[in-house]
Formats: sequence, C-alpha cells, structure tokens
Amino acid sequence: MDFQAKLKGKDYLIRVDEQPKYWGITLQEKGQKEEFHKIPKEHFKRMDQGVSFLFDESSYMVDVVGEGTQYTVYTRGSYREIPLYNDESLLHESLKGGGAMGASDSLKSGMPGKIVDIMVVVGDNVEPGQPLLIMEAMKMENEMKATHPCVVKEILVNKGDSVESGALLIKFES
Amino acid sequence: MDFQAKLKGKDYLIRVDEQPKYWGITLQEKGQKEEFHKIPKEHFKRMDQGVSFLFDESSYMVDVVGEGTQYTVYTRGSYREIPLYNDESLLHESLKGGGAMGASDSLKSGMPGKIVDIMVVVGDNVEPGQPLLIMEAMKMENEMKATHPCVVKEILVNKGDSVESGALLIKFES
Amino acid sequence: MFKKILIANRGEIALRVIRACRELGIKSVAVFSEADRNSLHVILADEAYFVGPAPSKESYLNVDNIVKACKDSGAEAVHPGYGFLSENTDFAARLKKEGIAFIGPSPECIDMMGDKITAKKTMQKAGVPTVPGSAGLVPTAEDAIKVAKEVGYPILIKATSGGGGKGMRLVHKESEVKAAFKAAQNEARNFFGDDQVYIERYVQNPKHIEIQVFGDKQGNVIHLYERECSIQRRHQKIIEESPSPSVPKDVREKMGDISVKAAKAIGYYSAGTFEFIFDSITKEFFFMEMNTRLQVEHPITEMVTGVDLVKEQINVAFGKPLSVKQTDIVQRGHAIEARICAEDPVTFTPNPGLIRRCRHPQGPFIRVDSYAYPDYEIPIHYDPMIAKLIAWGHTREEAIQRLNRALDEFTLTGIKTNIPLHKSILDHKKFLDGSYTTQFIEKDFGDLKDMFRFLDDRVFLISAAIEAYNGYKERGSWKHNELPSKWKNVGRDKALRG
Amino acid sequence: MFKKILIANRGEIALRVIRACRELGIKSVAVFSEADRNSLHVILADEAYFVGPAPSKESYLNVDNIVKACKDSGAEAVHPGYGFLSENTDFAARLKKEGIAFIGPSPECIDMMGDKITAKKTMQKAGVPTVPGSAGLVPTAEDAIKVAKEVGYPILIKATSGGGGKGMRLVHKESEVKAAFKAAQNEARNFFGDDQVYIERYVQNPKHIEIQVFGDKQGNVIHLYERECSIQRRHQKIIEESPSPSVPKDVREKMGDISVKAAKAIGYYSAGTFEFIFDSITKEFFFMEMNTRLQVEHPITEMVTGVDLVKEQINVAFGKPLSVKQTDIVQRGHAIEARICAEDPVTFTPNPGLIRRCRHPQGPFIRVDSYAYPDYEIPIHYDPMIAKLIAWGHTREEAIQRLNRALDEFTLTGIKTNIPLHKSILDHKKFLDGSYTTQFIEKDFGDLKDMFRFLDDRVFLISAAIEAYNGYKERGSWKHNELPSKWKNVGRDKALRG
Repeated sequence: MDFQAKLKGKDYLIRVDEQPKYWGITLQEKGQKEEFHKIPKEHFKRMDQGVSFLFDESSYMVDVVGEGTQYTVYTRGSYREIPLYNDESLLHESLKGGGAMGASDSLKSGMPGKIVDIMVVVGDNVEPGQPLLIMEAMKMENEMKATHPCVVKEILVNKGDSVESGALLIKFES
Repeated sequence: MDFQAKLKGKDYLIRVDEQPKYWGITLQEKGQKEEFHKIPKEHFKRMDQGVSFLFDESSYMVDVVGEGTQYTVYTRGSYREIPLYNDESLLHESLKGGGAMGASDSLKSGMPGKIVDIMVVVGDNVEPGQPLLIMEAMKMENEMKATHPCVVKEILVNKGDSVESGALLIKFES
Repeated sequence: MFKKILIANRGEIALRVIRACRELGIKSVAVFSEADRNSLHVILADEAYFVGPAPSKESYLNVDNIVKACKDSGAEAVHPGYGFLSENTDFAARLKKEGIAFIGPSPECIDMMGDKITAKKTMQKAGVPTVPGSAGLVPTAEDAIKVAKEVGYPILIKATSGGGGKGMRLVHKESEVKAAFKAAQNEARNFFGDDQVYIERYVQNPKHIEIQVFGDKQGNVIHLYERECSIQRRHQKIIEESPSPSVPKDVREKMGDISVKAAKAIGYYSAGTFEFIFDSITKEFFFMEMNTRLQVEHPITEMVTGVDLVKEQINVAFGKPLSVKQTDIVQRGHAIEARICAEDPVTFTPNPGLIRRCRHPQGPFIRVDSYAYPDYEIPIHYDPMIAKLIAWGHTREEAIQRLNRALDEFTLTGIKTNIPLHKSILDHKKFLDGSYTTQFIEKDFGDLKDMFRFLDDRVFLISAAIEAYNGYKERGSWKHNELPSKWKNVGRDKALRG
Repeated sequence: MFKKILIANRGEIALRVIRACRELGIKSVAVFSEADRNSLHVILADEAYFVGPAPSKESYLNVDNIVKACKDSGAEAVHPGYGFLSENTDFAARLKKEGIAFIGPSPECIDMMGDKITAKKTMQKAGVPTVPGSAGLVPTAEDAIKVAKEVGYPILIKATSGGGGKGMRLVHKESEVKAAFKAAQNEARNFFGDDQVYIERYVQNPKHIEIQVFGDKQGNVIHLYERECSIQRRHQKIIEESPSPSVPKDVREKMGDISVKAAKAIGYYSAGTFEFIFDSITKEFFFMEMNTRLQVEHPITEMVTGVDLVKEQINVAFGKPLSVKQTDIVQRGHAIEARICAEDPVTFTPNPGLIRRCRHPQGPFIRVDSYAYPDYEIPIHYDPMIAKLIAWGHTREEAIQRLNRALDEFTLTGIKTNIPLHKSILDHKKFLDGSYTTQFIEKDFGDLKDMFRFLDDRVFLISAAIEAYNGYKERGSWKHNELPSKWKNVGRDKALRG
C-alpha cells in the first residue's frame, strides 16, 4: 500500500508491503534516494502500552493515534503530526476539491475552550497579525490573530460559547 | 441479591439491593448485628483504573477480580480473597456434594511452576509434615508437605512437568 | 497534632499535601468539583467531599462550600496549596472565625503582601531594594501612558491582586499601552474579581531569583537559600533550579539575610518566598513580590536541603517551632524542576484531553509529582500543569543529565505536552552555561519547531504508515491485490500537494 | 568514554544501568529472552538483542549468545547487573579475551571471593575476623554430621558457588542434616552447576551488616558506610536500611576501615560488598562473604551519600579514578528499601501472572526502581522481585513514615505481592526500635495472617458483593425479581458452611 506523507515541510513516499513474517517498507524523501527497510513483525509489536518498535537497532515504544489522513505519532516524550494519504484517500480529497493542506480560509480552535471576546465583525478587512478573538482554556487567555489579509465572511460563535478542539470559529474570503 | 461470604474465618451475609441512584447494602457478620449502608452510585464508580469507592467517608481505589464463587479484592497495597455464594451458586455447590471449603483430599499447585521432584508413590502412607514433592517457580524451590495423615491415591504429574496455578497434583484417601 | 486536614485544592499539589498528612499520621480530606470525581487527589485522599460545579469560582474558590466540607468532615485545619484560595485574606479570616486553622501565614501578612503596592512600601521600609515604578494605582490607560513616560519603557502593567503571570502585560512602546492595559484589567477582573493595576520599570537582562523563607509562631525565621526561575514564557515559569548558577556565594548569603530580616519585620510565619529581579551583570537585586504560600517549585529546595516544607508548614500551623535551625540548612548538590504541561510546545496553547498511555520516569535521584494516569481525561477548567519532574545531581551538570534522561523516559500520549520544549531548553548553550535570563524563551531560544530534532523522523513516518495500513486492513475498506502499483513513477514524477 | 554498553541482565537492574548510561551519554544495549520481548528493559534501552529461549541457562546465562550480541551491537563493555553472570569468572575472562570491558572487578577477584572457602582464608590473612566452620569442603552428609559436632549446632550448610540464599540450608539438629545436605546440593547443582558445600557455625541473635566498598584501577579504595539487611526470610533480604540502627559510630568506622584494608589487600576495583554477621549484643562482627558486584540494595547507599554507584562502576571500568574521596562520603539522613515481590505474603510462594492495574508511588524523597507496568505478564522463569521502593528521611522515623505512605500508594493488582508483609514489618515493635535480627521473620514477626489487619474488611466484602452482583447481571444469568427473599431468616438461623 502506498502513502504520501508530509513532515517538517518535506514530502515523503512510503510503501508498506506486508509479508507473513516481515514488513517491507520503502521510504523516499522527495528528491532523495529511496531506502528499503525489512522489519521483522516481531520488531513492530502491538502491545497494550503501544507499539514496541525496534528500528535501526534502536528500541522505541510508539503510540499512533488517528485515522483517515491525520496521524499523531508519540515516542520518547516527543511526537509528530503526520498527514498521510494513500491513493484512495487522495482521490477522496480531490473530489472535495479543496487543497488538503492549502491556505487556510477559516479560523479553527486549536483546543477546547471558551470564547472570551470577539474583536471583528462580518465584513471587516483584516491585516496579518490583527487580533480576531480571545479564547480561554485552562486559565489561559489566548489571542488568535490573522495570518494573511482577508475579509471576515461569517462568525460562527458568540462571546461566552464553549467550543471543542477543531471547531470552526470564523470563515474568511481572501 | 443475597450472598454468603467468608473472610478471616468469619461468616458474613451480604444483601445487594440495586436502586436507580444507590446501592442498598445490608451486611451482617454471623452472630453480630446487621448494618445497612446506602451507597450512592457516584460513590462506587467503575473507572478504567478500577472502582473508586467512597465508603464510610474514606476513599478507596478497588480492583475486584474473579467470577463464580471466588473473588480477590485489591486496594491500598493489600488484598482479600473472598469466597462468595449466592443462593444459586450454593445450590450448585451442594449438587456437587462436596464441602466447598472442606478438608483437602488433594494437593493442588498454588502457583505456576515446574515439578522438580516427587518424593512419594501411589499407596504411600504419609504423615503430617512429610514432604510430598518439590516445585520450582521464579528460581525458588518449594517443598510441599502433607497437612494430615492420608494415603496417596493418584499422582497426576511427572517430574519435569510444567503446571499451571491450581492444577491438581496428587489425590489422597484419608 | 491535627487529626484531620482538608486540602482546598486539586492536582499535584493536593497529592503533595495528602502525602505529608499520611507521613504525619493525619487524615487527609480531598474536595472535588464535578469535573474532578476521577481525579487522583480524590482517589488518594482518606476522604473526599464534593464542593460544586466544574468552574473554579463555584467549587475550589467557593468559600462557603469549602467551609461546609471542613465542618462535615471534622477537619481541624485547611491547607490551601497554591493558587485558588491560598492567598485570599477573606478565606483565611473566615477560617479563623470558624475556629479552623489555616496552614499558611496570618491573614494580616497575606493582606499586606497581596496588595503589591503595600508590599513594596513595606519592604522599602524594611530596607529591601525595590524597582522604580508608579507611586500607586494607575486608574486609566491615559494615566498609564503618563507614568510610563516618567519610569521609562519597557514597562510592566500588573494587577494588584495578580500572580503567576495572570493580569500582567509587558509593554515596549506607547502604541501598545492601550490594548495591554485593557487586557491586564480584563484578566484581573476575570480571575481575581479586581481590576486595579499599577506600573513598574522592566529591568533589562533580568534573572528571576527567589529566596525561600520559613517562620514559626515563636518568631524564628530561617531561609533555605535561593531558586532561579528565569526560564519563563508570559511570566509562567517553565524550569527552575537551585542553587542558581549565577548568584555568587556572598550575594546569596546577603539575599538570604535581607529576606529573613524582612520576614521578621512583618512577623511572618509559615512558608514564604521573596521574589527578586536580579541583574545578571551588576548582581544587583530588587524586591518584586512576596508569595505568602507554598510555591509550585518548592521541591527543588527540598531536594537540596532535605527539609520537607509541607510538613514544616503543618507543624508551624499547629504551633510547633521549626524543626531546623539556620545552621542546619546546607545546600547539597543541585536540583532542577521541569513543569510538564498539557500544551502544544510550539504554540503554547493548552491541550487538555484524554491521556492514552502514561508511564512516569523512575530511578535514582528523580522525583515525580504528577496527577496523570492512563485513560484520565484532563479537564479543561484548570491549570495545564499536570506534573513536575525534579532531578537531583551532585553537580549542576549531573542534574541536567538526569533530568534529560527522565524526560526521555516520560511516556504521555494522546495529548501534547511541553516535553519536547524541555528537551530543547536543556540542550541550549545559554541554559547549559547558566547565562540565560527571563527573556530566554522570547529572545534566545530560537526556532521553536527545531525542538523536534532529537529523534529519527523515519520512526514516526514508518509507524504511522504501518498503523494506517493496519487500520485500512482492519476496517476491510481496502483490498490488497487490487491496488495499482505505480509507486516508483509516482515517487519520481509527481509532487505532493500542500 | 565507552560509546555503547550491553547490559547482560533483565528486570529493574537492567533499567538501573540503562539510566546510568543515558545520563552519561552512552548507548545502552538490552538483551532479552523469548519470555522478555515485552519487558520494560527492552522498551527503555536504546537497542535490544534476542539471546535465546526463556530459561536463564539458554539466554541470560548463555555466554556465547551474550558475546555474540556484544559483537553484533558493537558494545565496548558489559554491565552484568546482579545475579546471572555477574560473579562468573569464566564470563569475565571470556570478555577480556574478546577485548570487551567487564564492568566489575577483575576475574581474579571474582574467582577468589566466589569460592567461599578461599574468600574466608584470604580475609583471615588480611586480618578480618571470621566465623568458625569446616576447614574446607564437606563431601558427604556423614562428614557434615562429624563437622557439625565440632563446630556446634545450629549450623549452616552452604554451596561454595551459592549466593542470594540459594544452595543454603540451616540445620538445628543431627536428624535434619541428611535431608538438608541433599537439598543444598541439589539446589546448588541446579542453579550453579556445582554441588560442593561447606559448613559454618550459625551465630545466634545475628544482624546482617554489610559495608559498601569501591575501588578504582589506580589503587584507591573507599567505603560508603554500612547497610543493615537483617529482615530476611530463607536468607532472602526483604527490607534494608542505611545507616543501621544498631551499629555504634566507632564500630561503623572500624568496619569501614577493615573493609577498605581488605579490599586493598586483594587489589579490588569496582563496587564490592563485605557482608558481616554482627552480634547485636557484643557488637562483634565476622566476615561472611564478599559480593563482587552491585547489590540489589545499593540505592539506600546512594540516597544517604548522594553517590551514583553505577556511574562510578562505568567510570572505573573505563579506567577513570573514583570521582569522590573518602572525606567526601557523608551519611545524610536515613534510607530504607522494601523489595516488592510477586509472591503470596503468607506462604511466600511466588505469584507470577498478569498485572492488571499498576500505579507507582511518587512524591518527596521516594525512589522507585520497578519494571512493572499495567497489563504486563510477569514471566515464571525469573526472580519474583519486580520493584524496589526506597524512602529517604531526615531521621529513621521519617524514612519509615515515608516508606509506609508510599506502600499505601502502591497499586499493583491481579497478582499478590508482599506489600502487606512490608506494612506489617514497618508496624512491628522490634522493627521500630531497631532491635530486630535476621531471625525476625521466623521468630518475632508472629502471625502472618495478622498482616491483613490494616484496612476495613467491609470495603472488601461490599466491593466483592456489588461486583459479583454486576457480574451476574451482565451475564444475564440471574433475574432480579424471581429470587426468594429470605435473607433475614437465613441470616439469623443458618450458619455458613466451611
């Protein structure tokens, strides 16, 4: 199965070839040589604590969270967020007509929290760095700012609302 | 639902009366006065870590293991093994005709391990304290001795066998 | 001794106090809000009482409910932890009225030090050096601009009732004053119900050095040397250490002596902390504020001195004299604390949620104060700090190495934490040589994304791909043999989008 | 410094060495048997190599496989931990031949101290007092009876290759000699492949006091004071503490000096321990044996002295001199260790199996070295010790209180552990006043079942009943309304069976 992935601004192609006793992994960073890893299944072992992964003679306890095209992989106190597309899901995305990682035409909440204040109204022309709204979560106020010039098209929340992580807050038109 | 339980050589009667918002628990030690506890369901709360139990204004994280008539309850670094019969299971036991906690007419292994040596043969008259066999588990040799005078009727294991916890090792006739 | 103590707090500090109570043979009473029935302090305490809905104002800050829990449980004393009601004069006074002991200083001391302007004046009288600033309250943004002109930029706008960075704003130029003033007022009103603010000069190249003092009701006061807490962001401490790598021996002694003298001048008892802004070049120090409570970072002082500060607090509240004298206090080795927060280490936004896996570091000279456990859902209502990781070493170098290895050992998945940030700080030249200031994160730290440089990226990529494959396979949404296999072409000819 | 170290061990001690390596910036290589693929040392090490089937003989004791793993991984040195190959001269010699450093003493020292008769003679020559016993090996049970008559009962039959209580038997009277002799030989053959035994007088009212020594290849030797390990059963240590509550200051210094002198006499380097039998009345001490390895209980010495013994071992093996001098070694406070074993606390039979819940103690002055984690299945093939819990206190009393509260905090369910035993020991008068001897468990401890007195039995009964009810309900095997409700009659008239 073939995947396209993105990490730290670099593009990767990953082929997963499952064999009875091992995983055949072909990994290629865009513009670089491909590398092949034969990973015995015993070296990528699902356990209750996560996946115990012996790779390149190093030992990792890995926890992979996600499905569809968004994965977060945790190990050794760190993590990576990895968008991952196989052919099918690429197709899926293209039908939707939107660039999966394209320029943002909306503001989403990055955390569950409460809307403390909204500084813009529909129709406002906003400049990069201009404050849009203030969210509060875990006793902390966070000012959310515009990243590029655009016009406020729709505001989907009210002052005082509690919102979930990922909730759509404001829509823009560029 | 009514249970009969045994703990530290004492007999108890426990009635569990489930109500929408609380557990009605009637507890009576044999020969003592009964006591009633109204336990709000919020105070006996199943969580991933076990059961969080607020009882008598004290807080316990309890883990209950077992089914049928044998339960082990763990909390605060300690545990109790509790035989527990409801009417149905009492009936069940009585059909088998054996005293559930009667005198032992057999030797069972108390742990998973390996049979290192067997010191008796079928037909032997054994005295209390006489060594019967040696089991090894976790690098430790354990000599298992007779607790009462009896005759060896059947030996169900061989030297070198690996056995599970609770496995029947030797049968006796008194 | 007290037979029962109620802990008017949650999280790791509630656990800390429960532990001290257990060791002293005192029954501990937890209180919990609706969001905290599953929280570890409820599980570990001897008793637990419900005190209200999730928002702090209705539970942990609800004085009536806390007092009721004291009466229902028969608790003879209350430990307030830090935050919440720990520096609330009304609460301390109310307990006094109810005949319940408050484990902390007198209401008068809390009051005096809680108002930062009174505190500054009191300290000036006691001979402690202070930073120049507004003579008193600054009512409007216009006044703020006027004061700032006299004191000189950059300035700090600070809430008189504030603490822990809340209700505080740094302003570099006049055009920023208005927005910052409003923001500080809003936050102060929101958290402390009091929007009064004042202004101070912002000392450049500053270090945050604080002195731990301890007094008893017999009038004895000692200090337990310093902590350096200069690694901060938005005035929230991230890493603390003791001793400070920058304070010379004679200055350390002088800071200790001045603090003891000042504490005596106000008749202070229980644990208290004098916070100083320390000029890393001139080695001058100015009094910033006194915290009339146990600090989050108290464990590093415990590790180097061997003194249990919470047990001392309980003993002193009961009326016992301090168990140690100044001459018993010896700094041995070096201790560093990392505050582990449920937050995105790049954006610093809180990241509450469900913890999946959780395994804490262990082994030699490591201390963990954490309320995380597997499958625990961190509530959105409270502080993002979920654990403190403290390492001790014979030398500063060893303490850093230990903290580093303990961070590597810390497994906490399902939520983002600032562990990658800590790893990166411990690897930074300015941290390693001890020359960092409170501006470290903003000015010296560099590219925040660079903190993801430590591990082999291929491990993440391959793990994600295999698990994604397994996911498709398990859902049966994909058939292995029917897929066209044009990978090499794709790989060579086609760019990824985005 | 070494770039990579292989750890020829498993369990908590493998974790201990991995941690030291990480702190020193050295890559760690784990080895694992078929039974240990899921074990924590495999998860935490930098690299991991398979070395054979579950039985120790075929994996952790398989010299060829361990050496192959060294070569495959490119490890420059091997840390043997304790047990397994840690005191195996052939292994140490083989590594030397292969050009791989052994992190431990010279093969000559292991050899000399490994044979207990040679060890005794060597120590006698070096001026160390020893216990009377057989002049050499005792070939048959008949010889044993003869020797015992000269030395006087009670006697100990001990395997020359033995250790940790294995291949050792205590005999009180002549009629027991034959069986005990055979048992000791069997066990010795089984575990060490060598059934030679000897005999010693068994000193009455004895305490087990041991001195930690440390030497380097430059010829420096220091001691790190004593540990008392008298709480034992079948010669397996259960609780250890440092300092000993029974050893007066002058005797402590004398024991240290004699040990250093003896270690110098044999050119000893790395960590080593002189075990003494200590007469609690006369304060005499006799050399028992020298352990030429790191001890299980080394953390209590680390806690009171602040010295990291494993890092020192690695440094010394590399050829560096000791980082500390004798005058740097100061005992600060008091440390106690409890060995947490997967065993029935009443019968002492091992209780391996699946761990359900697992939450380790945390907080001030607590150290945990554990390889337990939730849903981990403890293999049946190895030692039942799964964790060490160590508490430090300013005083012995405080250390005991801390250990007690940490034991209360320790959640480990699904298997039986000896935590109730520890709780009971810490509550015993003879432990509290420090007068306990090595016979404590057998003679003084009293009713083993009494250790279940600490908690409210009703909590267990009610929990079992509600969960049993839930079980019936969930399985649908029982209908609530159809049950006859004669409980009161039953309760008053009918006795329980059994």
